[in-house]
This record gives sequence, structure tokens and C-alpha cells, in this order.
Amino acid sequence: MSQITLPWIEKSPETLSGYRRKAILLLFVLAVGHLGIALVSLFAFKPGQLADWKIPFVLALVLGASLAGMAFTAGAFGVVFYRIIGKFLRWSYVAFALFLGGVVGACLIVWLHAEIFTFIKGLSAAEGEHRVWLLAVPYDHTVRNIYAGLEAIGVEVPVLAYALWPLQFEFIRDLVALGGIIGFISIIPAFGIWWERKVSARIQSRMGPMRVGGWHGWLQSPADGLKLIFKEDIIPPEGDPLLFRLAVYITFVPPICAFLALPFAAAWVFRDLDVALIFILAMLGIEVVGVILAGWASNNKWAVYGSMREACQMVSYEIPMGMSLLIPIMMAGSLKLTDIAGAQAGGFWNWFVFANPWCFIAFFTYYCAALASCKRAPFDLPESESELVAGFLTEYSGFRWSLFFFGEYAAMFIVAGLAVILFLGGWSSPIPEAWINSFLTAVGASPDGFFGTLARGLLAGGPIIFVLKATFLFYVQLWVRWTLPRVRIDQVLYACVQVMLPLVMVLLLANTLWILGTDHLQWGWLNVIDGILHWILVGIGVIVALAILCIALYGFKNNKRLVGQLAVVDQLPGS
Amino acid sequence: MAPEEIANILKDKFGNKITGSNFETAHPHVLVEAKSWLEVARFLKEDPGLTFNLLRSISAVDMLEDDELIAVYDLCACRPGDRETDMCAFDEFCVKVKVPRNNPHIPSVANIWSAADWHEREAYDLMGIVFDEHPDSVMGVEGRHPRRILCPDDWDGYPLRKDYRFPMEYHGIPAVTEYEQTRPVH
Amino acid sequence: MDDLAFYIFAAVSLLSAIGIVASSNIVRSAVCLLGTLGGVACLYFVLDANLLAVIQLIVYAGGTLVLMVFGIMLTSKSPWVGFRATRGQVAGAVLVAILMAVGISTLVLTAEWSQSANAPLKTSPSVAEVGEMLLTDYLVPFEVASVLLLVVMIGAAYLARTEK
Amino acid sequence: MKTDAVDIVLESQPDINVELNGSQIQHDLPTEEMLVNMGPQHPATHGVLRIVLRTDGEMVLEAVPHIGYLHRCAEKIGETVAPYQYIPYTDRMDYLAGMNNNLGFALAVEKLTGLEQEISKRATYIRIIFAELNRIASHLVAFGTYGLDIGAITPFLYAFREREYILDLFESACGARLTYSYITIGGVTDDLPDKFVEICSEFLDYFEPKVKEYNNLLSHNHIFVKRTADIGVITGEEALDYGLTGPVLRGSGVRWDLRKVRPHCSYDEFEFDVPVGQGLKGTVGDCWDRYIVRIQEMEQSVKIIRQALEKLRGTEGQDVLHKKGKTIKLPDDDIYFEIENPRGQLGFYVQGNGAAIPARVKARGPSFCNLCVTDKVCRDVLLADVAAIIGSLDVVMGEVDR
Repeated sequence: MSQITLPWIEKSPETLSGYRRKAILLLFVLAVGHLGIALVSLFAFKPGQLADWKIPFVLALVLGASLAGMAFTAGAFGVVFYRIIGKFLRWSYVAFALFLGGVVGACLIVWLHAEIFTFIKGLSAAEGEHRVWLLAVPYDHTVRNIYAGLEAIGVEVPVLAYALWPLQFEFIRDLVALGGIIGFISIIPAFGIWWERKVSARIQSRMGPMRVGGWHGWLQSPADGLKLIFKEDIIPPEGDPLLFRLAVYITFVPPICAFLALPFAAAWVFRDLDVALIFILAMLGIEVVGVILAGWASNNKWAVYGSMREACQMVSYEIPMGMSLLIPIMMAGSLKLTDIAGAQAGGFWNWFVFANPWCFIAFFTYYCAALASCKRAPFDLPESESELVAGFLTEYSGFRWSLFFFGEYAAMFIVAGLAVILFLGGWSSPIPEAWINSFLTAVGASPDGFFGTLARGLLAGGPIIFVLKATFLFYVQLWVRWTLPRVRIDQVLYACVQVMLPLVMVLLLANTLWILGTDHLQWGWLNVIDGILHWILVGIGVIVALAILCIALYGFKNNKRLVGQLAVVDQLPGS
Repeated sequence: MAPEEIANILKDKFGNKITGSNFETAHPHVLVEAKSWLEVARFLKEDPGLTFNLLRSISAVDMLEDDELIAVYDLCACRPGDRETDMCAFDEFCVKVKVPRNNPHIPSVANIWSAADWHEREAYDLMGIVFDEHPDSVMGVEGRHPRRILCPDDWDGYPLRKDYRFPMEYHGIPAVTEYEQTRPVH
Repeated sequence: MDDLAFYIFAAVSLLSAIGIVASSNIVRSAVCLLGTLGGVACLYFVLDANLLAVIQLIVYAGGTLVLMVFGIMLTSKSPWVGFRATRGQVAGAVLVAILMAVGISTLVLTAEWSQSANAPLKTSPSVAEVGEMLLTDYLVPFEVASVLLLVVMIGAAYLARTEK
Repeated sequence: MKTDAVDIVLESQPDINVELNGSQIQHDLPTEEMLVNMGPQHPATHGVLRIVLRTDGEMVLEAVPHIGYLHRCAEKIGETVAPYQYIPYTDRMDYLAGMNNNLGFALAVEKLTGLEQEISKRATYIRIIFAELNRIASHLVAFGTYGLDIGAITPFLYAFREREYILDLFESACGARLTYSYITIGGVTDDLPDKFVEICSEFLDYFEPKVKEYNNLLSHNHIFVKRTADIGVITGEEALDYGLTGPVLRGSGVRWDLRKVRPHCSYDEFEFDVPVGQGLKGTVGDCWDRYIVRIQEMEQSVKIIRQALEKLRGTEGQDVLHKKGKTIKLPDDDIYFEIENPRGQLGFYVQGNGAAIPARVKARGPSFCNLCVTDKVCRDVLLADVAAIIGSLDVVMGEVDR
């Protein structure tokens, strides 16, 4: 057994600090050099000196140099202050801060692109005159125009003009928005996996990950990802290597595509498709193809079992899922998700889930079917570890394996988000905006002032509310998974074909007739019954919410007792 | 029921097919000759007075100095009580069947007690007693024998026999360390 | 930009279409088919026909899925088992291909393209319009299609039933 | 699908394709059967059990267990060491119930040599306490892993949380947490540590309500009941025929427990019930019955331990280890002795020839006998049911292969 020796391990401490000093010096020199290049190239070219077609290259140089400079600076700081950074990481609640910051940041990026375009348009003095072609793309605003506009409002910063110039192209703005979405999607699995491990640990009276990153192991997911990247990449030689590789992407990309049509709030959506709902369903459907390919290309019997189960389950559960979704669509009269969510604004009693009994039941049928189509427990048959080893994932390892989980967690968030938009009022707050306004006025704050706007942004609805609601439904998926045993394949199909499908059909028919009676024919007696049932359902909703809150508080207060410490166990001589 | 009574019942029924008995021991038993063991076994199981319905164990013993192998059948009678809540009644009995070492053949009782299936396979595998008409038999060099259960199918010899020598290698895999190869095998 | 997208997606569709024919493995063919159909769906997106594109995805993705399942179930030996066409099958395929080529070229050549190129396209119909048209002007074809699907479902259920 | 391992199976064990006389499913389409190798590395087989399944889609037509992957020549070793030296080897048979294995072998040897009359009362009660504690620990593992087999992961952690305390108790008494060698020929190796009685009774107070928690969490869970009720039904006669013992036999409704019907180790002084399967959720003898019998037995064990702790009160100062334990010579005689292990009846056949070393030691592991029913029960069931059935038999491969 040969031992791996690292050169700096054998050195004396003095030499080690010498190495460190050299590294710091090198990093600082590189950082200063790159930042210098960036600054020089920016200030060397005043607006008007440079031909427009050269701008992209200059920008690339500037951007690259400054990014590299920043990276080197950060590296140098890391080397110098590693102890302090470690302490900071250990003592802070960085995980939640990062998650929330990431959510807000990603949302902002998605949303800003529209605002910036309006801003640039406002800046440009001579709009439409300079239709010059660059890279076969027409553009309206030259840097000189933008700089003139900036000068007009008193901002004489040439750098800003350069930075704003590319944002007039829709393509560039879409790229920025895509960056935001992909950032958000990569936060979801990282946070979701860590959170699932913490939730499961809590349910099982354990601690879960506690080491990596200090506070409750919040860096566990990145650490796992790093480990998975370095693991051996195994491709079964008897399988089909091409499809084996392709399957990962077919599973991983569609859920990300689905995010393009998922609105986080009224304007916070990449593309507000009028067929957004069907688009998302189609994307979730394509994901299955990847799973089947994965099973097939592995050339493993367990994997084929897993993918066949997935095919069975997905094909049958898409029907009740789609049919449950028809009910809120019918209520809103649109397939556009922003319209559907907009129709439920103004207090939680307007949410479709409480609208009538049919919608109420449809919410649960949708959620069950969504669990099944996301292959989450108790419907996790395609990868049921006690029967099929790991199902279609049996032969996968390393980073490919983790990409499947990226897809799975993204899909989990999407079905939760869909449920929120269609049944739980989307991004609208449970409290009507008017109440918040009057409350703000009552406490003496202006609704349009800084704090007033902040309060309204947080409470009166928006992407944060949406993400919180979706995260709660995401949490319910975890909760169910760690509580229930797994059903059997025949029971899964029985539940779909013999129970859920007839039920959903009845719901659909009943809801149609109900809407006909209440909205179109205006039958008075039916409207009275509708009102009574509506408030009963609202009452049920309130009671359930309060019950969950009480249980959570009880668990929080009786922390120790839930863990079940045996008081005397430390007195045993052996322990 | 005391073992003597059971032995008397058997002797009345089968006469000199019961070749001996010993009750002055920690393990009272009767000896049955190999070729009539099947009918004795069936009687033990099906006689309404005996109903030994639970075959607990078949222990194979190698008596090297007597040049014989013994199969020890430990039986147990589990008779349900009169009422649902009553414990079952317990009764135990032991039968030994002796066979010569060079040609050990005993009729299989796996059709009487299904439990005997794996026990007989184990006894064949480790001690080399051939149970004729065993339901899970394969064709070997010296005729049909039960399939091996713990050792691989192509294993040589019967490890629990007193004169067994551990093989030096198995399919090219050295089965003993170099130290053990040079040491005299006890 | 749209032109670029068009060429990319058209290339994807065509290359996948060649892949369907060229591959001797049924599952690989199915994957190529998925590529073709997906490419066509993307072309619809480029043309702003969102509903059509989405329907294409949801219907044909499901269709490909079922095809793949059948492929696996009927040739469940190994990913490397391929199939070879007999001479008669090749001849039939060539005949069908020639007929289709002739038909499509005739259509393309005789169509009045100039009209649609000059006149601005009507903005793509919204889902609501499509729905209204289906339930008013095209009610009969719509219902006929529904009845056909119902018949197919009953027939499939009958075929799949275990003989007792 | 091409898999080399199964091809080898086909060549070396031709009888796997034996025609079944049992129910043949009528097909309207010709389907192909597939051989699937479940194990020796498979999460549901609890170790290195290998089951070759002949499947038609999700249906399992035949399941043939193959064992021997953990064969460690325990019986051959028994012919080379003295009985007290063999005690550690018994630990490693059923490694989840080491105390009971120690007890079984110690009792067999003591009975053979006539030492059993000279064991002090205190040693006997200590033995009973530890055997019953280990029964609880073993059933906890059975309960937890059965949840895992059905797909519920949380009960496993609950079970291990409680088992940890039992292991702490064991560790305080003998220093080991898995392979104890605590109960030995002539008694137990050491007297109880200080305050053991108090801590043990505190543990029992803590543990008793937990059983209700398990029932709420798993036993009466609708999905769990649907997965286990009416699955893998073994009738009482079949169970006896196949030589099944322990909770598997009692799950089939046979009221049979060696601690009651032929008490060893002065179990006759104790008051406890023998739970049997009653078919509450389905048929008598299904997986659920076998499972619930284990849960109920844990409660009974708590009852026994409480009484034993009570009886321990007047016995302080008695010698817990007989001096002759290590120097004993075995007479020219043999014995077969069984005790009630958590998994069933553990029997030891010991033959002496006048020397200190036995001429033959044979262990009859309950798991070995319980496993042989797999072939019979796993016919025409679904793939997921195989996991449920194997789990409900609760086999420990260390004991099957010895």
C-alpha cells in the first residue's frame, strides 16, 4: 500500500507559512492586474470613441478581467482570513439567508429585465434612428445615445452606458433572466435535499447533517455534490452508453423548461404563455421518457422493472391529474396561470380550494396524483429501494445520479407551485390588501412610504408569498414520504383507475353543473347552498391551518420530550 | 408421554425393525434400521396417539471408530389444546438411524415432514448422508443425491466428516494461507 | 434571431428523422422520433403557435413513451438487439416514400405562397378562440373524433382483457 | 436482458425450471418469463440471502432461496474447542440475539453434564433478564427492518432509538454491544453492575408506552395493513409441517412457546401470555399476524423482566458463575436441547466422548428452518410481496448459514 504524500504536509510550519505568504502575494498581484486591465479598458474608451461593433469585445474583456480580479481578490481574502471566515460560517444562520437571498435574487433578475428595457427606452433620445445591424441583430440605442440620456438625468458615468448597452437586446435580457431561473433551480435541490434530510431527521428523532459548514450542516448539499462529481463515472458496458448518457438530460432538462412558464407573481414570469398549464404538464410528461430510457439503457433487470413501473404509473396518473386541474381552469375560464391566480386575489376565502366542495376534493386528488407522477412516497415504486434495489437508478453513479435528483426536486417544486397557483391563490396573500393598507394607516405609516411598500410587498402578495406557499406544499411531500409505507404496484393502479378516475370525473361533471347553476342560470337556492358550503369549507381550512400550527408549536416547545431522552442512561457504568 | 411408552408402541408395531433403544441417557432415543425408517416416520407422524408433526432437527454425526454415520431425528408433537386459549401440548422423541460410512443411504422423509427438506440437504452437504428420493435431488457421480445447500454445488467431500481434509485450492483460489499449507493438518 | 432558431430546430428535426430510419435499434429510433417531434414543436413555438406546439409535445411525448414501452417489451433481450428489414419491406417502404414525396412536392409547388408572404399573419389565435371554434363551427368533427377515441378505448380494453 | 449471473444459475441448477403444478395463469398473449436474481446483495434480503425469482412481469411464479454465502464452519469449529470457548461462536450465529444463543448452548451443555442443578437462582434470573432484553432488542430490529421492507423508513429509526438503551444496558453488564458472551457455561460471567436494577426498571417504564407508538405509527397504518394482510398466508398445519417455530408459528395461530410448554431456565415461575396471530386484519397466518405477534411479545418480555427484577431482590451475594464451567468434561453421551429464541426454537445437539472437547456440535437455527418455507409461500405473488414475506419471516443470515 503506497501512501500518498503531499509536498506541503512534510514541510515544517515555517515553510508552510512561507507557502501561504507566497500564495497570498500571487493572488493579490493577479487581482490587482486584472482589475487594472478592466479599469484601464473602461476609462480608455469614452462613448463615441469606439465603433459600436467593437463594444461587445471590449465588454467581454472588461467583464472577464473584472470577474477574474474579483475571484482572485476573494481567494486572497479566503487564504488570509480563513479562520475568521470559518468562524463566521459556523456562527451564522447562513443557510436560510442564502436560500431566501437566492430566492429574492433570482426573482429580481427574472423581473428586472423588463424594467431595465423600459429604463433604456426612456434614456434614449433618438429612438429608432440608428437601426444598425450587429451580429445580424438590429439595435436601436447606441452607447452615445444612452450616455446622452444618462447625462440628461445627471448620471455622468460612462461605464454605466457600456453596461446598459447590451441589455436592449431581448436575447441578452432573456439570457440574464435564464441565469436567474437556473440559479433558482439550483437552489431548490440543494436546499431541498438538505431540508429533506433535516426534516426526516426531525421526524425520526435524529439530528441529520450537522458537520459541514457549521450551523446544522447547511453546506451538506454542496459537499455532497462535490463528492458526487469526484466519484467514479460508471457506464455499464453491456448497456447502451449513448442512451445511458442521454437519459439524464431528458430527465433533467424538462422540469427546468417548465420553470420558464411558471409565474412567481403577476409580472415575475419568464414567458407568460396562454397555454402555460398544458406546457408545464407536457414538460412533466417528457421527464418520464428519460426515466424509461435510463432503465432500458442500464441493461439491468431491476432498472427495467423500475422504468416499467414509472411508465405505468405516469401514464395512468396523468389523467386524474389533468382532470383535477380542469376544475380550477373552469372556475377561472383561462389556461393562463397568471389569470387563474389573479382570479383568486383578495383574502384566503377567495381561493379556489374553498370555492365549492368539488374544488376542495379536486385539490386533494390533484395533490395525490402529483405525488404519484413525481414518484414521491408513498408512490415511489420506480426507485423503491427495498424491492428494486434502486429501480432505474441502479446503475447510475456520481454526478449523473445526482442530476436525476435535480430533476426530481425541481419537479416537486413545480407540482407544488401549480397546486398553489391553481387552488391556493397563487402569490396573493391570505389577508386582503385593503386590510393591510388600513392597518398601516391606523399605525400611522403611509402605505406608499418605504416601510409601507415593504410591508405591502411582503404581506400583500408577491413572489415571496408564492415561494413560501409552494415550499409548504413541498414540505408536505417530505412529511408524507417519511411517515407512510409504500403501496404496491397493483394498489397504485387500482387507486388510479378504480378510485381516482371515477371520482375526478364525477367532480368535473358536478363542478360544471354547479357553475352552470350558480353563475349562469343564477338559481337563488343553489347560490344560498353554495354560500353556506363555501363558508363551511373556509372554516375547515382555518381549523386545519390552526391545527398544523398548534402541532408545530407543540413539537417546538416539547423538543426534548419528542427526542425521548432517557434520564438515567448516562449513569450506566458502560456508557 | 414418556419415551419408553412411545418406544413400546413402536416395538409392538414394527417388531425388529426397531433395532435398539437407550433411555438411560440425557437424550432418550430408539434406533431404527435405515430401510424401514420411512414407514416408521409415517407412523410417528400420522398415528393419532403420537402425532409427531414437528421435525425439529436432523443432526448427522460421524462415528469414525464405529465406521458408521448416524442421523439423529429430533421430533416434537404439538397437539392443540381443547380451547382456543389453551397452550399446545408438548411431547418430544428422538430416533437415530445408523448407516455404514462407505454407503450411507437413508430414505428421505421430506414428503412426510417438509421441514426435512433443508435438513437433509444440509446433512448431505456437510456429512455426506444420501437421502434417497429427496424431492430436490440432482444427479451426481455416484447416483442421485440431495442438492448441496451451504457449500457450492461442485464442492469436493463432506466437511464435517472426521477424516475430511480441507482442499488446498478451489477453482484456482488458494483456500489456505501459506502458513497453513506448511503446517501439518490435524 | 427567429431565422437562426428556425434553422437550428429544422436541423434537429431532420437529423433525428434520419436517425429514425438509420438506427436498427427500436428504442434508439423512438428517441430519435422524440427528437423530431420535439423539433417540430419548437418550430411551432417559433411561429407563435403555442397551443399547437404544446399539444404536439403532450400528445407525441406520450405517444413516444408508449412506443418505447412496446419496444422494450417486445424486444426485451438487450439494447444491442437490432432488427433487419426484409427485401419486401424495403420495397414497400420505398414505394410509400416515393408516393409521399410526390404528393408533398405537388402540394408545395402548387400552393400560393406569395399571398401569405405579403399579407401580415393574423396574430395567433388564443386558446379561448380555439376552444370556441371547436365547440361551435367544428363541433361535428370534434365529436366524431371523440367517439372514435372512445371506440378505440373500448376496443383496447376488450383486447387487453384476460380470457377466462 | 443478458445477465451473466443468471445464465450461470441456469446451467448449474437446472431444476429451477421445474414445471409448477400450481396455478397456471391464463394468458391471452404469450409472455416470456424472466429469471431475476434477488440478492445476495439486495436491500430486502437482510444480508446475503439470494433468491432466484422466476417472474412474469411483476408476478413472481417461483422463488428459490440459495444460501451459504455466510457459511463460517461454526459446527466444525465446535469440534475443536471446549464448550466455554465455543460461547463466542454462538454469538455470531444469530447476531441480533447473542444472549439467547449463549443461553441455548450453555443450557445444552449444562444439561448434558448435569451442571444445571448447581446454577444459582441469581444467575438464572440474570439469564432470564438478559435473554428477554435481547428478545426485545431483536424484535425491535425485526419491527424496524420490516417497516423498511414495506417502505416506511421512520419506524426503523424509532426501533433503533430504543434498542440503543438496551445495548447500553448490555454494555454496562458485559462491555459488549453485539457479541456478548455474557451467559456462559455455569452461569453468567459477571454479576450485575451497580444500580442496574433501577436503571433497567426505568427503561421498562420508558419502553412500555413506546409500543403503543409503534402501533400507531405502523401496525394500524392503512397502507401497511393493505401491504401485509392476506399476504403470505401460512396455516398452522403448514407451519408445523415446515418446522417453523417462534413468532412465525405463533403468527399462524398455534399457541406454542417453549417457555410455556416445556419451560427451561425456570420460566415456569413467571406470569406471561403467549400472543398468537388471530387474523385481525386478514387471514390467520398472514404477514401482519407474524408482525403483530412480535410487537405483542415485546410487551410480554417487559412483563417477564419486571418479575425477574423483583425476584432478584433476595438473591444478592449468590455466586453467579459456577467454578466447574471452564473445566468441565463432557460425558460419553449426547443431547439435543432447544430454547425459545426471538426467531424461534434454537436447538443445540452436543455429543461428548469423555473429553473436554465435544465430538459433535450441531446448531439448529430457527432462521434456517423458517426460511425453507419461502419456496412455498412466494408463489404467484407480486414482486413487492416477496420483500414483505421475507421480512415477515425475519431471518438472520448468520444463523441460516452458520
